Amino acid sequence: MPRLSYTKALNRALGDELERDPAVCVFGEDIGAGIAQLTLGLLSRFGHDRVVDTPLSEQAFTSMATGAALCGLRPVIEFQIPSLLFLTFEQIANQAHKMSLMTGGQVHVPVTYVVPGSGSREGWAGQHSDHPYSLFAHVGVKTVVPATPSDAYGLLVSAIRDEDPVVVFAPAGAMNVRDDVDFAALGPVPIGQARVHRAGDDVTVVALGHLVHDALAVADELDGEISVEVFDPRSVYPFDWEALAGSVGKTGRLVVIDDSNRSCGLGAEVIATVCEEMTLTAPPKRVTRPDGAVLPFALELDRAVQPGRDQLIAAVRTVMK
Amino acid sequence: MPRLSYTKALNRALGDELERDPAVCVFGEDIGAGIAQLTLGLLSRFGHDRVVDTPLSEQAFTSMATGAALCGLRPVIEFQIPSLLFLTFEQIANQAHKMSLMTGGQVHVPVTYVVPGSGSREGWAGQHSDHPYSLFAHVGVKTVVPATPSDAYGLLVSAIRDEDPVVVFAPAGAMNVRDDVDFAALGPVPIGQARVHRAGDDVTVVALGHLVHDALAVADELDGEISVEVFDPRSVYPFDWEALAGSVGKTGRLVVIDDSNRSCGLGAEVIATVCEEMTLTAPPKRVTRPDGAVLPFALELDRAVQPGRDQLIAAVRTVMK
Amino acid sequence: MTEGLHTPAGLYRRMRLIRGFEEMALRLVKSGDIVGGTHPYIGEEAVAVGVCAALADDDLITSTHRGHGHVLAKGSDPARMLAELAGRETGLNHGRGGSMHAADVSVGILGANAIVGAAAPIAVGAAWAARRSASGKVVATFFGDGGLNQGVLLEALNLAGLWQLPVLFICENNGYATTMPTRTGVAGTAVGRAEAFGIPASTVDGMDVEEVRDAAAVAAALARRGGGPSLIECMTYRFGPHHTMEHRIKLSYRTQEEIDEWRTRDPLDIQGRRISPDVRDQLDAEIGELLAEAERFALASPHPDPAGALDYLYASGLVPRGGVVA
Amino acid sequence: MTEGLHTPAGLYRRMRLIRGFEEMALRLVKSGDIVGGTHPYIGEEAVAVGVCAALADDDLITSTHRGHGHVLAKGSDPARMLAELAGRETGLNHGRGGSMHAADVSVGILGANAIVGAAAPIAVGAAWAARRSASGKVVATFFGDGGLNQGVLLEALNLAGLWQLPVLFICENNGYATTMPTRTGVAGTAVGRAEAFGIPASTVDGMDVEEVRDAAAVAAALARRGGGPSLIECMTYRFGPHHTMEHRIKLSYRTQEEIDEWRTRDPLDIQGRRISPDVRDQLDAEIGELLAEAERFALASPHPDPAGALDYLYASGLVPRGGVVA
Ligand SMILES: Cc1ncc(C[n+]2csc(CCOP(=O)(O)OP(=O)(O)O)c2C)c(N)n1
Ligand SMILES: Cc1ncc(C[n+]2csc(CCOP(=O)(O)OP(=O)(O)O)c2C)c(N)n1
Ligand SMILES: [Mg+2]
Ligand SMILES: [Mg+2]
Repeated sequence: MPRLSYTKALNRALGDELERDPAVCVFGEDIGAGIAQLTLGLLSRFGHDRVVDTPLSEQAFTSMATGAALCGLRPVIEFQIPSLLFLTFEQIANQAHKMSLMTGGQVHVPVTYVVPGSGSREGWAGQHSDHPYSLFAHVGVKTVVPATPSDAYGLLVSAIRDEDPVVVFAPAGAMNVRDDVDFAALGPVPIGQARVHRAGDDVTVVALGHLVHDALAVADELDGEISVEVFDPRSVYPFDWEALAGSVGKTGRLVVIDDSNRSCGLGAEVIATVCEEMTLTAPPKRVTRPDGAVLPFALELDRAVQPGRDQLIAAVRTVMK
Repeated sequence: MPRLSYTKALNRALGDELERDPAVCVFGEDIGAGIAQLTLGLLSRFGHDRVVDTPLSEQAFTSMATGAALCGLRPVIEFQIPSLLFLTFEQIANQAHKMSLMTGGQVHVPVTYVVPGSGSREGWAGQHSDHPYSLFAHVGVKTVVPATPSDAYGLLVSAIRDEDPVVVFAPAGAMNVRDDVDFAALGPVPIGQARVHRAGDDVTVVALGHLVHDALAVADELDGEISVEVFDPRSVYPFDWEALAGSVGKTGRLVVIDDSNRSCGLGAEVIATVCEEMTLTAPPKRVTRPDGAVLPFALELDRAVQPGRDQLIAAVRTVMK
Repeated sequence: MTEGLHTPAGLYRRMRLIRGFEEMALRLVKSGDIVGGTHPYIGEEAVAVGVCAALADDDLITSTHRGHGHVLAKGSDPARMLAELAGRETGLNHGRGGSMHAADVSVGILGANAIVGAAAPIAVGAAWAARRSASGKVVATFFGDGGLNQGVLLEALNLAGLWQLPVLFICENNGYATTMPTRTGVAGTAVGRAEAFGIPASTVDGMDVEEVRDAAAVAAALARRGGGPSLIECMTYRFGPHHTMEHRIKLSYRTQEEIDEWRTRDPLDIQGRRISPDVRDQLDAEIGELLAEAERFALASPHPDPAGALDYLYASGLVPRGGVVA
Repeated sequence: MTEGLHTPAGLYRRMRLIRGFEEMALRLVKSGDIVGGTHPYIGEEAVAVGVCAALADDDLITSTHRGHGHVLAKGSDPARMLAELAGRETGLNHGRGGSMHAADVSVGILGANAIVGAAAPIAVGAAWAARRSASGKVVATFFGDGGLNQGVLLEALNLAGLWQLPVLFICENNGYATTMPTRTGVAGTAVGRAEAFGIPASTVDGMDVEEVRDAAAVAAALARRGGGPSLIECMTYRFGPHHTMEHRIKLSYRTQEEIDEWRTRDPLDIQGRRISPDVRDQLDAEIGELLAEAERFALASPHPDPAGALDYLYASGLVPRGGVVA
């Protein structure tokens, strides 16, 4: 089977959707040149009416996408860096997200926001290393964080076809992942549907994005000693609680590894919901970024702040005690 | 003892700090006129150099406060509506919050952001009814939500004196609260220190801001049947985990009532931390706004989306089963 | 041209409708039938009506926190509009929007925005879509003098200027952003700002509906033939408070003389003088009846069912988890 | 006037320092000693040095993602600057900031900002504080042509214009925002934008350090005597890539001819011609040694201890919870 990289998968998904639906268009900085690779080759294929290089006015072009969506288009926005989601939080959380309810259903806003290279890029420091997906889960904007090339393809396609705003985080740490892929089988992956990458009996490890690969490595490492189920929600919001109940119902133990800041992050939500509604045989554990984390520049500091395999192993061992 | 209203307490705290420290200054819209009451009378007392009416440029004046803070001032910003925190999320979360670490401690940013009238104001609809304190807990900006006049006084004073950025939410639902107050005893309330409003043995109810008063009413109502401890963290971040451990260690049961959206809100964090680190004798419960909530305009809908007493009573009864 | 706004009498009638509607709303705020208050448009009617008179029925607008005038000028049903303000299921937004968000997409209103300046880039996006589909539609976006200081609005001017999009930026300069006089908030001028982005701009008497209409017609024609955006600054005045809650606190940001002075230039009188007294009386009576009927309709309409509080939250039909999970 | 920038030779020397530093940084990016890459300032040296030459030592600046030139021009120690880029504990920011945030508050640099346009309002706030304390300080804020399109920067122009604050808005127009030519991103002009906010503005040859300095001196004098802000658009060019990672993908947003053309106007040569060849050689040699020493210092410096990863996060000393709580 051919190998497909995560980056190419996103590029292919976007190209396929532009091809399929003339309402799809793309806004972003330097997307004509395709410097983030997401849009490579798309300007020459689809032209300036579909692939629009924007000035550095993220707030205006984010709401511009909303306006275009109100008129029947399905815009996709590329943000060069994750913290541009802070800059445009008003436009996404307070405008695009709220319009359907506030108008009593008169309009909807099918816009997709993609961040190729979310989380740490190693050495990009405090303002370029955020992973703010939990913020969108909190305000209730649909949010996906694919871990593999086929999920990247499928979730981007679903995001574009969705009638509501959707944020797609493509973690920098996953963008070099390659997979054997049957191109004919590539297709939409439903938003809100989890994926169990590896079945296990002893403990459920919830992991997202690039951390899925760390969780899989840890599961391998612990193989024989502890049987780890690697549960990838794929969507942060809506979350596939039903599937998680199935997994936790089997294992009775839970560890979440989450590249958010600790307080009020996805890890908190997963543990809270499980503890309210499901039954565990041992206290759960989170492995996250610290509270209030700002990623320091120096590599050893940058890494020290991110959740990692050793911490995950320790957490899994603790819940197994 | 004299009665002090919540609003007057905030106004008094700000006046006292302006009086005490010439570095304190205030920026905001219509603050000369004092239309939000927070700044009533302060312009005439302190002049245009200390109380600055700003144009509708929230992003610029928020970072302007950062710049002034870097030069030794201690600016206070008033935001007329809670969703202006979305608009200025970049300036607070990505600029003010990060500067100290990013400069390796060369600077600090003692700015206070106050929202008089956070949460629902009843009938102000989707874009004026947010209660986004959990967002700031997630990014790690210090955040307080006082419930009473003396706490409003004391927490605003502490926020202004703090060396870091602090967001102060003054819930619309608490601003009419009045208290008997010994003016001489008014003083700073440490950020990060909880307050037990009512001791109890059976269940800890964590409540914040205006919901403290609902929790107290519920505790009254259940008196004789169930002994409810009303635990008010006062600060969302940093959270007083030690005090909570004391309370939960006694009661063994936990309900959180939280005016945030459910997913990744304060309620989730409280439950997650308790379940990881403390011991409960029954599964905990949250009473929150729904996932992704946007407050609809009509009063019966607005109220239906907010956490309330009946739900709290039901939750307390459930954890007591 | 928006239906009903072809004649001097038609212009007068629509302004009278807005005036009467706003007075009725004030009354219903006092009686408690409208919760949360309103930002009255009284005094500024010529702006909304003048601009909409220059638009075609299928042209688009975006509105503001002070939006009732825009919504009625563009042709929404006053009865459903009032039902919206009263939070009824029959309201334009099924009671979900209220005063600051009442909008009627079916007549080309792409929402009313409670965040100052926020609608401008939405209008730019709609204009981009219109240009792309060669629909010939133009988009008018209303905002106040205070909105001139919002970064996103200035960014929107740049995009519209750069791409020559069919947008009419309508600045309702009523002299104040709440309590702040325009001159203490705006360095330079509205016109100068637009021109800095390559956008032709002019200032008109916002109390004269025909003058507003004529300027808007020129701008709309320019936009429609691909000539790009314009900005029109309409000098106007709100006769009443910023918001109905303003009286709760003693404010002295403007003098009684100033208010009286502007009241001598009431847009209804300016236009009223252009039609015969008989016609004027007849129109006033007509509007009176129409509004009485609107009030009956609105107040007799059912309140929404709390069980549907989160209806319309997700267009895809996603049902959010409730705030309590049993 | 910033120390060392009083003479033609001083100006040349500082530009040579920046050039040499940037070339060294490129080498260290290749070698892996600098992680994350840099935004080279090569070609734009005259802007930073010219502006800082017009500032007093205790005047303030804010810097950008392409900030090395500003930081060195204002007088930071190149050795500690390089140590910062190499992520060492001896760095200006103790290795916490890196290329995009390296700053030295002790010489008046209020941070380098990785978010385009974000520093402008910070500078305005510093200028407000300076005016309030009657310190006589002025604040220069650097930004690119791309920054002209950020709403917050436009808002900052309004505040500075309105309140007549002592700010120098220095627009480094290097023709591109990454791959976007200025003319396709900016409707109107930089100068026109400033003027729209009542701010006097001019365009200067950003390759000629003395021309930049003279314009900045006029602006600084105006600001210092209470005459308010100015904007100076410096026409310049980056000889290298937007970022050192640019080569990873084939880009063709500018032609080799254009680059060659601008290289004939190398700011070092323009200023170099104003001093004797002997002096120039001597300065070049001096800088070479100084940079070699800086490199030795930086690369011999210790890496930060991972245990201190969250040091400095809270000035109050709050210790955040870790990512794993045992
Ligand atoms: C971005 C933003 N800032 C502040 C507010 C609060 N607010 C509502 S209306 C208003 C004044 C608006 O003035 P202007 O734009 O001139 O419109 P006008 O009310 O005069 O019609 C303010 C400050 C808001 N809704 N949005
Ligand atoms: C607000 C924002 N948008 C996008 C980026 C990503 N980015 C970094 S530099 C840059 C181009 C900046 O162009 P300009 O302002 O002209 O400065 P130059 O790089 O040319 O010096 C972009 C798009 C950013 N850092 N901040
Ligand atoms: Mg106004
Ligand atoms: Mg540039």
